[in-house]
Amino acid sequence: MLNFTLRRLNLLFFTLLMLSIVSFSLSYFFPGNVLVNLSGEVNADQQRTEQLVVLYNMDKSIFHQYTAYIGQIFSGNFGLSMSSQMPISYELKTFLPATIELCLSALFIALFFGVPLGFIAAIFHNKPLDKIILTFAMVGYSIPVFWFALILILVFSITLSWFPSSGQLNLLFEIEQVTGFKFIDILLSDSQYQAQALKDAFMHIVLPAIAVATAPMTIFIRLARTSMLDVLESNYIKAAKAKGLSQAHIIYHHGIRNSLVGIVRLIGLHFANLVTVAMIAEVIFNWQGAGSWLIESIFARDYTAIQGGLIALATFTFFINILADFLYAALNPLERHKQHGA
Amino acid sequence: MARENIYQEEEFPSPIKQLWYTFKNTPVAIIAFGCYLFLVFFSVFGSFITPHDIVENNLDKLLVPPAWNDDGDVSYLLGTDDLGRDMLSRLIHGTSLTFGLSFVVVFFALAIGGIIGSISAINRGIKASFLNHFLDVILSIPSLLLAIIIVAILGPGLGNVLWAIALVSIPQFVHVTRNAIKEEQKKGYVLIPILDGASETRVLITSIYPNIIDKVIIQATLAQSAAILDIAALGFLGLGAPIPMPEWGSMLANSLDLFYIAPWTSYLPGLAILFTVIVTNLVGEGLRHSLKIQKDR
Amino acid sequence: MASLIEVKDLSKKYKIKSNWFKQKAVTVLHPISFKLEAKETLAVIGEIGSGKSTLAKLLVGAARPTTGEISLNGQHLQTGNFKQRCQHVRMIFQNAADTLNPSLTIRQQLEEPLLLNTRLDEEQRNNMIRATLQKVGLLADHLHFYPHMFSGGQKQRISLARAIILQPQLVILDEALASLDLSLRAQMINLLLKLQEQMGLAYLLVSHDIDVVEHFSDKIMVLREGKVVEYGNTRDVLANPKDKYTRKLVMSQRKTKMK
Amino acid sequence: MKVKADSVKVKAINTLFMLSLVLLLSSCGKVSDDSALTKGIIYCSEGSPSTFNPQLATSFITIDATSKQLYNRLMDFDPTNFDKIPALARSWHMTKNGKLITFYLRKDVPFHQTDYFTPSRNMNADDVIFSFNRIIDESNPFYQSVAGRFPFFQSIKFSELVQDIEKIDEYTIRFRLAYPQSSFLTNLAAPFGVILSKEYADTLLAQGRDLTELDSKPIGTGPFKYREYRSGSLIRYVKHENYWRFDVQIEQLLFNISPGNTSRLTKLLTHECDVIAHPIAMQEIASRKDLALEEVTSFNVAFLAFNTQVPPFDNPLVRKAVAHAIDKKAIISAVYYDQAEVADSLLPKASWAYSKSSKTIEHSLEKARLLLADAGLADGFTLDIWAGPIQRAYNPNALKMAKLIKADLASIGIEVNIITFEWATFLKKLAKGEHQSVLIGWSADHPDPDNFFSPPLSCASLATGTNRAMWCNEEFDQLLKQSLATNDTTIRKNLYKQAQHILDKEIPLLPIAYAKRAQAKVAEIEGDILTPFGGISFENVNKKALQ
Repeated sequence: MLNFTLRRLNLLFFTLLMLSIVSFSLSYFFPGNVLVNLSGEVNADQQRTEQLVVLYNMDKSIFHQYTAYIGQIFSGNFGLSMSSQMPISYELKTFLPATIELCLSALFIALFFGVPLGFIAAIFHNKPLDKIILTFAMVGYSIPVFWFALILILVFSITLSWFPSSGQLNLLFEIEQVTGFKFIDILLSDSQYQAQALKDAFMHIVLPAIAVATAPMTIFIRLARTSMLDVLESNYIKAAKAKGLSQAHIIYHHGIRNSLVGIVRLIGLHFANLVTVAMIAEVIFNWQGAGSWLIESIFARDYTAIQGGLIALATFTFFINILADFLYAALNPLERHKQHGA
Repeated sequence: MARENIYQEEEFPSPIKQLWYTFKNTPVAIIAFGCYLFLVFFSVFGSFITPHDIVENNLDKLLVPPAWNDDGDVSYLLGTDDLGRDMLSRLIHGTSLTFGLSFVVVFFALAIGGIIGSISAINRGIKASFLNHFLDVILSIPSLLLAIIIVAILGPGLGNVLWAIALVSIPQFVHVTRNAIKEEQKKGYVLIPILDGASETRVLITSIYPNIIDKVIIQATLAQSAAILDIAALGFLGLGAPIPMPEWGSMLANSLDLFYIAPWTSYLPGLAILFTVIVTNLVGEGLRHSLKIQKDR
Repeated sequence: MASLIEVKDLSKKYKIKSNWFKQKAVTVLHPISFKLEAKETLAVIGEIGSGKSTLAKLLVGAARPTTGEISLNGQHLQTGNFKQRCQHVRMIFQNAADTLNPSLTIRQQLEEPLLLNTRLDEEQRNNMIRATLQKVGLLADHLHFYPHMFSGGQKQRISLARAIILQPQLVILDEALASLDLSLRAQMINLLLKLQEQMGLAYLLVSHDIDVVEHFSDKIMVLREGKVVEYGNTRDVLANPKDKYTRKLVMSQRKTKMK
Repeated sequence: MKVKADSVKVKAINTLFMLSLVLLLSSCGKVSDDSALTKGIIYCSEGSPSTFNPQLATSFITIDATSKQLYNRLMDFDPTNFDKIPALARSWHMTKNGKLITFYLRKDVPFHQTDYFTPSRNMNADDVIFSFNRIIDESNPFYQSVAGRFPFFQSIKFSELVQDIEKIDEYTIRFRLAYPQSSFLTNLAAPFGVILSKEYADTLLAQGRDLTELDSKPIGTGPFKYREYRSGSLIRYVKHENYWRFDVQIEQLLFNISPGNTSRLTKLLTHECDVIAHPIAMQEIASRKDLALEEVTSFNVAFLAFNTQVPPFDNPLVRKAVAHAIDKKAIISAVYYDQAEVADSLLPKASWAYSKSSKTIEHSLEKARLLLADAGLADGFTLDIWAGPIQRAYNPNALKMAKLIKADLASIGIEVNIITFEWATFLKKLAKGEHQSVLIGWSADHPDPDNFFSPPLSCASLATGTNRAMWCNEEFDQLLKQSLATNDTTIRKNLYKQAQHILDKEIPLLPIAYAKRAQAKVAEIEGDILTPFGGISFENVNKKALQ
């Protein structure tokens, strides 16, 4: 286990190193003054500029500049947003939790519906039900999320009036932002309308989460189906059948358990995909998250925000990746000894 | 030696051809493939066969609904947009942008990614392990995010979007090519041409490539469907094709204001994207399916 | 006159990484020397891990020797120079199906060594390929076939065709007959003997099948843990195995046969 | 053991599933049933304010968000005849020569009490004097805290005009002007002339707080007080309990910042917004029973401004040629969906100074070609048109308008590049004069005709950065000044007619359309929100409970 952990940490370290190099060099790639791109301080006067030069080692070699940059990042200073002149770390603190909240809800939906559907498809292999589920998966996988989101709004918000079309909570509920996670904030607040607010927040997350969950869900359907098929065709299941165990029993006690282990590993891989979809969905659902914030920053040519957003989102996806790996290793002891890296 | 007479058929199908035969016998796949060719045709000749001009404003025909609607006009089969431009013509023309360009993008990504993948498969050691980590990192960043970042550096515009998406798809091809080559290298037949005195490059080209082309093509269809979605998404976000171009994603974005007055201006480009991506995915799916059948034999 | 093949002090060690810092060297083949003349067949027998496959690989050039040298007609064979060696030394592998490229036609696979090692034009190459196919008992029609359309025995013949197409002097058969059933094996042996007669080939036969060895080879070399334990004329050695190990080998084979 | 664990897991999953199902089913009612939500109004605005003090504002977004919600002015405009009516001033008096103006203030006007300021007294003369002194007195710390940037007051040369402001007694003040100006009172009644709290300013100074808090954490006398602002997302105001006019009906006023036209409309359709700014798809809204449209004659004009300082538009012939080539009628139908009228003058028809321009520029491609040939550009040329990315009161879709103009100009051989930037960048670059031509417009701050001429075209406005044509004409400026010097409307009307003649000849900008301003709201909202000047006011608005 130690070796496995070391290998993962090594990969994490390497990733963060690469990311920081990329993000640092972006300051040079972006048009304009490097120092401004790094610090985001557009209106710095002479004195402040001199301070910044010292802070970012701008008078020294590139390597020193890089180490200074890393130092700043680790001390939580991502510079100021060029457009709002607020610290990027503050904006991330405000917006990232909303994205995480949305992504995790979507992941939950994707797994909660995707995996059982995949299992059902596998159990009814090559029967009409299987075909229907597969068709659904194909369409879901191919649908452009921005269009799908519009259709969801048209149907469920406008025509049926079931769910609201935008935002995270009716703004008239005055909930103080503590963690940034709406549900937690509501629970922490002393609002007299706590229960209503909770319900309202739930109503708000439904449509965006479905929009984000659809594409990953179809992937999970296929993964679950394949791994269940593999399990059902494997020798020990055949042996179990020979022992006279019932089909239901086999699926329940061997199939599901063993295919779940395989799926856990792939969650990490597909999470990046989910985050991407979430970015676009955030724009359409006016979700005040890191994705829509990042896209706005691009329109505003807010380079510091782009850098910060890149680091935050990539670290987040990678963190989930590694988490899924550990979970997998915990579930499947064999994996710990296998060689990684390929 | 009378047995040899069994082989009296005129044709001697290569594995690729066999793949095609299996593919041909899967109805869904072959229909999708037909549609795919149809799209290819539109992307090449689309600009010649459009019934109306795609940029010219026609102020007498603003927001004409599709022909099946009571107020529709048969000469504008799918209606017109808010500047009186024929939707059908714009959609057909847009094929060459959204679909055609994804094709080009994937081609370049495949070529470059294939070369890098091949080189890294031949060179073992530090370089390869560096590449490994590098790929892991790149693949962990959402591709659209990466494309958006690249567009942020290069500035918005269709050309930059294409570069960005090509760059983003390269790692997948590096990954697939390299893994496929490494897998093939473990097989016995690779040693033979080396003993014949063939160079490593020659072995790669004449012996290994024919065996991995199917995997690469399947990856290409996957990459293409992703590229279509990415081009459209960036167009939708206003980072891609400039205003008058009938790129489907930006058409959809531009027609959002008309969503309630002229819904067809939004749902038609969306349907076009959906259709194209489904077709591409079905072709890829068909190939994968055929390959699996072939392997199982 | 020099012998066709002369092997001197050939040996092979592998370095094995036991962990990050230490390295262990494992000797798979201790220095051996022998000679082989044209039209002669040398059988190498031994248990798994005795070094017989390593010897074959060293001879054909697929592995680098740690020490020693190989000369052909008195001429030194450089390691790594495949072009020089492959014109004279060829090899047929145990699993023929595995060594044929599934995506290329027979013609393409037979043409490869010609393209690489001769200056024949296309017609000459075609004639050569046809002639070779005929030599191994296949038809010219088979030129455009793909490997998956052949039976195991036919695949072995194709491998043989590929081995002899450059008209080599030594062909190494690495367990080449093991995967065939009895009648096919007999056919193949007859074919090999015929070709030896026609083309003056020398064979190095790596095998564990005493019957084949007895029937086929002129000389025999018995390997055990990388060392030569017995070397001599096949008949002599088999009739009167001196070494315990050889005796055991012979006996175990015979026993299974008698059952 | 494992089997047991499994069944526990399965049970847990089942329970979760049931729970979420119940939640899902139970929560399918409309959100607006909740009591917390009936006493608040959500207004979906098109953008973020740049400040919370209209004195510093240039954009209507800021005016909409602040002026009538947080503050009061000395006077207001009557919504029907646009006359000045009392507000914080009970009455006023102007001497015959027009140089001395006395205001008699109300005594019962309390300021906002918030968690960052508690007022100890009601509004008095000191507050009024402070509010205007900060604009004219360069030594005032609150002049320095914003670097003297008061765009509206600069464009009307307020600091040159006002010699001093005298405190007669606690509730009486007197302005002394350097020269008479007919639009002075109107300017004070415009949304920029808000009254701040001097006590708050003194507190800031005394406590050594950041002086810009005066403008970012506002204290006013208006019907609502500031609670919270999240940049780019929302503004939260709550009811001012002691509002001097009457008891405000709504508890909370929320500005939900939603720049997308479609997203605003969507939120209206789903009742997530009670009121939206600049609605699109009017027919759809009008056809729905649960929604209502409110329209008001709006004093605005959309125009194409030529940068007269750089080629090719330094040549009046080219400007005229382009003016002839543009089909305004087509624009009215395609861009405004007929919610506008063709403009032939900078002044809207509703203004008393409007007189039909003698030489309207008709749509004629031939004339355009001839003029181009005269200018020596018969072979055509390439041209940049800038178009803003967001919807404005005078122009719902500048990009679309640019596309139409592009097509028009292509037929006389001019190739057009449409250029757009994010709105803040756009304005910054415009002020620097980097454009060749730009599609923009003007919404009036007050009904005086001067407001249509001085800010967009006077030489003074070149310096303040609102002159998009970069045009300065001595004769024209003189006419404007003469008109301001008199109170006689007949003379003024005549002077403006002459000014309009100069514009017809020179065409520094081409008026295109007078847009109607509309607001869409859900049917439960009672009371008028739109005001003809200074945007919107929620003072008189109430939300009916659902039946």
